[in-house]
Amino acid sequence: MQELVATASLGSVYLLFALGLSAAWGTIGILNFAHGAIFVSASYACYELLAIQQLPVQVLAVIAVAVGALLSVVMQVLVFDQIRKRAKSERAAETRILIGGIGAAMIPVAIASHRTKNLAFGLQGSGFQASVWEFGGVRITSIQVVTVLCALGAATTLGWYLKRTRAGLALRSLGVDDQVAALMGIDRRRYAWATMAFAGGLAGLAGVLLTLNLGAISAESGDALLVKAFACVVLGGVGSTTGVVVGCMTLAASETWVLTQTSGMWVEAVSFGIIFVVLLLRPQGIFGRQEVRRV
Amino acid sequence: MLEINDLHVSYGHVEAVAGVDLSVRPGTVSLVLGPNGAGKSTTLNAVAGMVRPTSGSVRIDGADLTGLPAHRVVARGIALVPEGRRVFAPLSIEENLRLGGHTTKASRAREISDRVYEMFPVLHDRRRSAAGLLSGGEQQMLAFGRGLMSDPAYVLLDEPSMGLAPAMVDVVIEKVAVMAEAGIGVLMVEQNTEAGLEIASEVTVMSRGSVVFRGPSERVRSDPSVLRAFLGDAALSGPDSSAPVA
Amino acid sequence: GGTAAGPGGAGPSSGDELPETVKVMVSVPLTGPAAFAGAEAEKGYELAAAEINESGFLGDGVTLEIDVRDTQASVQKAASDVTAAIADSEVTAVLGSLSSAEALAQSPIAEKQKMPIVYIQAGSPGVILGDYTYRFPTPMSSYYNILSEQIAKEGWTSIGMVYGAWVPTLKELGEVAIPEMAEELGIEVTSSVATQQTTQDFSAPIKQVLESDPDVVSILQIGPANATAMQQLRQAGFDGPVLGNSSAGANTLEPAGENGAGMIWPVDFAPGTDDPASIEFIEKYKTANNDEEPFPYAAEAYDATWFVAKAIEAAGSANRGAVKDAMVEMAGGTWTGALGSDLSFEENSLKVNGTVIEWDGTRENVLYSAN
Amino acid sequence: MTNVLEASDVAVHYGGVRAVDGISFALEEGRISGIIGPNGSGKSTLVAALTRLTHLTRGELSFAGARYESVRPASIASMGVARTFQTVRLLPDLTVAANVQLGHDARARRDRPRGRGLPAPVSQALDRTGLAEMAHVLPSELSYGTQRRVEIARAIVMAPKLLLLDEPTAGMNQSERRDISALLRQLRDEGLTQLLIEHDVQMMLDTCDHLFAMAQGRLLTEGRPADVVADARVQEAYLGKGWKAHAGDQ
Amino acid sequence: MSSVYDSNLVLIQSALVAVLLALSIQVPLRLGVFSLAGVGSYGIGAYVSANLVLRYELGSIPTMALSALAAAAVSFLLGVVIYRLAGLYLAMATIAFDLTVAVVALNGGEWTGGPVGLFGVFTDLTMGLLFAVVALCLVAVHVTEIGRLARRVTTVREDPELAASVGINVRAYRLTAFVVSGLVGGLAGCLNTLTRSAVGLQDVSFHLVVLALTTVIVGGALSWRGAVIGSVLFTWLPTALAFVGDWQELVYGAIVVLAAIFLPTGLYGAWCSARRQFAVSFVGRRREAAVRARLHQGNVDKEVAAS
Ligand SMILES: Nc1ncnc2c1ncn2[C@@H]1O[C@H](COP(=O)(O)OP(=O)(O)OP(=O)(O)O)[C@@H](O)[C@H]1O
Ligand SMILES: Nc1ncnc2c1ncn2[C@@H]1O[C@H](COP(=O)(O)OP(=O)(O)OP(=O)(O)O)[C@@H](O)[C@H]1O
Ligand SMILES: CC(C)C[C@H](N)C(=O)O
Ligand SMILES: [Mg+2]
Ligand SMILES: [Mg+2]
Repeated sequence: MQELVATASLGSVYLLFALGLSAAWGTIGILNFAHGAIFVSASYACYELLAIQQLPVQVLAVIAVAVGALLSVVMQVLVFDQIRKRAKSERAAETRILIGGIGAAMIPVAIASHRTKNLAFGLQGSGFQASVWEFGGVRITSIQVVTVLCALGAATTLGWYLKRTRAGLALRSLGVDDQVAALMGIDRRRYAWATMAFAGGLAGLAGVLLTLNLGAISAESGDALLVKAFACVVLGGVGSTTGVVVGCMTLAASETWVLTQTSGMWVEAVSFGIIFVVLLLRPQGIFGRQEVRRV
Repeated sequence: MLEINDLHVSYGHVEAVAGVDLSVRPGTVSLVLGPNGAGKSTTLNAVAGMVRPTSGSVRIDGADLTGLPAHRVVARGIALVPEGRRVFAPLSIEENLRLGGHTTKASRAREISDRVYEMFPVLHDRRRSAAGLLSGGEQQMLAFGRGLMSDPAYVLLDEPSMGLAPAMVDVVIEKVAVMAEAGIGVLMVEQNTEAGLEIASEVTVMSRGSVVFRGPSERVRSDPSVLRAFLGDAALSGPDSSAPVA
Repeated sequence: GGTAAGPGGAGPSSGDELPETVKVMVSVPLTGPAAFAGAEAEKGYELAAAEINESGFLGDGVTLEIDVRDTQASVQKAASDVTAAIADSEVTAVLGSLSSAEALAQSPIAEKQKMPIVYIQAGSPGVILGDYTYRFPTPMSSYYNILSEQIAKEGWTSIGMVYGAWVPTLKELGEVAIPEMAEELGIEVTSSVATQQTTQDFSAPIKQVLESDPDVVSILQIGPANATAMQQLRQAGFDGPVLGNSSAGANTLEPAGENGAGMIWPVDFAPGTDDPASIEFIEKYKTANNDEEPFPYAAEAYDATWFVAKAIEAAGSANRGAVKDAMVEMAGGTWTGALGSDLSFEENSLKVNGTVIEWDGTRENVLYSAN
Repeated sequence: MTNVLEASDVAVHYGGVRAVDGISFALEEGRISGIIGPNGSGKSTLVAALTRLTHLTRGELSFAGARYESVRPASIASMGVARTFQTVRLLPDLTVAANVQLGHDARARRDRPRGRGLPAPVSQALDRTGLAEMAHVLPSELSYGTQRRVEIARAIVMAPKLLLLDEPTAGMNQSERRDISALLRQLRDEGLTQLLIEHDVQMMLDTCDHLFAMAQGRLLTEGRPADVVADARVQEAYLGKGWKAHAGDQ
Repeated sequence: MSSVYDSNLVLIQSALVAVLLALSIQVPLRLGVFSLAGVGSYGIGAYVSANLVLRYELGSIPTMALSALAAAAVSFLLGVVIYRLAGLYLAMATIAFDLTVAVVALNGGEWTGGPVGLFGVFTDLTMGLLFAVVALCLVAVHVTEIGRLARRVTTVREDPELAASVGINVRAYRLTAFVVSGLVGGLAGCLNTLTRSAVGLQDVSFHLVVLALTTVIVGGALSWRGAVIGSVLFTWLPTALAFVGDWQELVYGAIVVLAAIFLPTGLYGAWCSARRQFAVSFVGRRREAAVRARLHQGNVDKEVAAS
């Protein structure tokens, strides 16, 4: 039972983070490796703000979302748009976007680690103290509950939006062929910015929630999460919201299981082994669509 | 009226279109002919905002659209059916059509898509399958249908009959005629000259990036040698003379 | 020339007199994850150098020049610093990195090319290779068992562990030092869970450990993970005592607030000590640094610098070989410095007595010192 | 006359879609055979099956008397089969000459005869397709119709025993098509067996020695081109009124 | 001169090792195989070589040969298993492979030394041999970048089906990519161990994946020259940036971003196009103009005229 709570809360943290990553990748084709940096920066901005002014967590969450969205859009405008503009083909742009993201990530992380001297930082300045509830021996904190609700809410909204709305369809078409999408009257830029803002906002929210959940994070915390989120998205199948949810929960469940059942030495091996096996059985991820290709 | 004045387009230091004038009146079909590499597609792409012209102007009823990005050109009522189909391969046929109607009111879009399905029943049968799996000709039908979805005032067709079986060519040509009757201005590049001439009211021949002949289509239909006369030297050069094929 | 492991520079030639400047290179991380420790250490190196020069310790008109280089948290850079020092014929000795990974890269080069090198912290076995390699102090595992006193006093009989197996020092504690200590005390290790570098959420391992119902929990992590694990441990309902490690120091636990209170760990140096030599260092440090209290890294660096200076003075030469000989001699005797009085060496590492401290949620308090 | 290629009861199904649904036919040596058929009737899929680029749901294939339905696609080229694709497939970073040379590579291990010139078969193929002047240009700089010529050149330079052409002249005008048609006939006279897919019926009549008509994955009829085109079922399924009008003119 | 060489010796060694590591990513990339397994091979080579030297006291040459072969064998098996994957899915699977190697390294007991690693790996490796081995690898890769083989490699990358139709056994090429990547990556790991005389967890980590990929992309993905340029750049950059102190990560990041934006084909690609530009504007403009003029000439629609 307690394992279930642990899985749900860990999976939801992965999910909040991975959803943004997946939304930008599965639609406008931007696999943003600076997503982790945005996540850390949003939380770090809140930390700096708390040094000046005491603020309640709700306000902090809003600020983090705004900071994340802003940073993400700035990266889109200054980095990814520029790469796209100059790249010869979509494929050529793909790896450069990856590298551009890696480079861009170093900048805010360098600032944050300089200012924090690489020490852990938290949001205890907000005076927030998570309540702990106990139901028949199972302990849940209020932050865990909020995280799970936010993650599931965001996933449901995103899934519905992409599948059912006109804008969602437009977004998916941009990922396929943005030139022809423009011929359909779709403004690539506006959609790209909106998507990146959404992705960054989620990363910001994840940043605050995770910091509250863990008590402290450091400037480097984004990196580990990035690899895992990337794994979750691939596991579930790029472009599928259901896939991301399943991917995150699968990874979280396997990690929790290994950690609670064994001495923990082989956690990574087990979780990466699972990814490996799933990809062997389904090369396009659990819910991914097979590439459309005919001869 | 769609007017193209003294249009120039360059790729690097190659001038693909060098001073083209064209105009399309609503309700008529204007046909553009010319050999491979004449700059026909480039002209259409420049009008649609896919490439930026280096100079010249594109206007609708006097309003300037030169150099607008493609999505804004669509908003002004111009649709391009691009060369080589370019359907959204992983998306379903239905979704491809819905995307065509991105700027159209939902009810109107449904009306048009019903007509497209009627015109090409095979699309209706396969409407949930991915567009990329269709045969070449089926994709061409889809691209054509998708172009209609934006309910345009002017439509630019780049070789709409390419890869279509003769019976389907008839359907498409007929549809173009119907569109023109309904008041849409059509600018069409077509290699199937006979089919194109049947419905066109004006013919333009391009070669090496410029217009070498322009005239009403009756004149060409009644006296094909007119075309040859206007093509002049160009008729004698090309791969045929320098590199004997046969 | 020679093999790919590096050039064989001779260093300052042996003579009867010291040159006007004796050069020593410092190569520690000033950026990256261990930067906080590097920055503290730098203060120690500089304090010692200033003192040595002001007091004319090396003789009239002889100055000790320290050339501080940042390893940039890169193993390659750390190794390349040492090679550069070896190639520079004016460098007499190197004050090596405090991170095990970097030190492991530096040691073989220094040992092979005969460059005396003195580390602080770096707690891996392969760091000390021979007569050219020294360390202040011995790894944490060698004095961790001073916690026995507290355990015995409180009468705790069982312990559960969550340790970061990817850090050499912590793995050694979790797999060797603590189990040995437990056996000696006759207490039971109820559960032991390893975590990885990428583990950020400790609720699952904590849950597993708490299920085995230990009296005391040991949280052995690096940096922010200490704060996280403490918070999650408390939220999981454990309010008993917690054994930690010295990298929970330097205010790392602050973000955990109240939840961090109650963690105890041994250090090689703490400001609350009653050792006169240490107190003397603390006073000097405070004077030089706006009344701030020193962290252990500064004390270690201070002693390492003095160790080099004393060896040079004893050798009466800046020649690397001569300095090494002096160091061998010194490592056979006792040492008095910031880390304490009359300490001895064990395999070229300074043995410390250790002090047990407790974090009360806002600051570190000394519980007791071993002797 | 011997048959270069024989197919018996070939079927390719994709889930519920029966793209090719049981076709048996033979390609006679030294002839140009043609396939006509409505869009989606399975022509390209058949070519994909013949070149092993798609799986066979059932059926047997043999080339020069040897069965080959389970060899890997790469062996097809060494058997002596070359093809063009319905959609242009050129390598964007290679010049036209290099794209053509790719076909030459399939049969020759040495690629630079003397100096830095092109191997003779490559220049010859470029000449025959009218690309000689454009040898050192990148495909992206060519118009669509010209790109198709590169496809043809790449296939003929492989000096195949059998050439499969899937709408090689789509995007070309009539006179350009006539040139290609003449080229194909010349190649036939040199002994090259071909299978041609085109929707231009006049061109098919002018070019092919034998015609197959397909509909819905099956063979409707086959025979002399004029007879096939005159077949009522073919008229119904494929040609439509446009052709009848045109045929009337003739 | 010699003192500059001596004091930069470690950097030179690192650059040489980095070149091989970069090649182990670049070679598959050139074949359209987005495999990052080179880093795992690097780890395997690093640990295998340490064991060969410490336990069996082999000399540098047999150590190099055996550890490269060991890595290649593992890489080949990996290739056989994950051959079906494409694009970033393949990238993820190979990252999973790399991190699994890392877990094994952490838990390998005395074979890997756990988190401490292995040290004291001294051999008779000389700088001359090091240079020779790297040069040999570069020559071997160079052969795949000229003429027929280059075209075939490009085709496998750009269009596997087209490749099959011109007689290329795509599967064999791709599996070869895994083997070569394993060989070169394993060799890189081995040389790293032998030059540094120690191996630890940092020798197989996600950070290394990022570094190798960045090196290849910024240097230029399509030629070994790109790998060389990138390796030299990224080996020297930290030292060159020492003067910005704390801000070097920031400057480093900015440089990577600028390279990603402004050098779409990497540094080597930029150099090539600059050279081409030069050739076009000063030498070949007239010739080019002639070609362009021909391009515009098409034949005329004689059919229309005749019908
Ligand atoms: N992206 C490009 N870069 C460089 N040159 C180009 C590019 N696109 C087209 N061209 C050149 O511009 C000229 C005009 O090409 P365009 O595609 O407009 O011809 P077209 O008349 O449509 O020919 P086709 O009938 O073959 O489609 C050609 O010479 C072509 O080589
Ligand atoms: N991979 C696939 N999955 C599903 N259906 C497919 C696939 N490939 C082809 N089809 C379908 O099989 C049918 C035959 O396609 P094919 O491309 O062979 O037709 P074709 O005769 O070449 O048509 P065209 O003249 O339009 O090129 C089409 O309806 C097509 O949609
Ligand atoms: C700074 C410390 C965390 C270094 C650690 N003691 C080590 O051996 O690497
Ligand atoms: Mg065109
Ligand atoms: Mg077809």
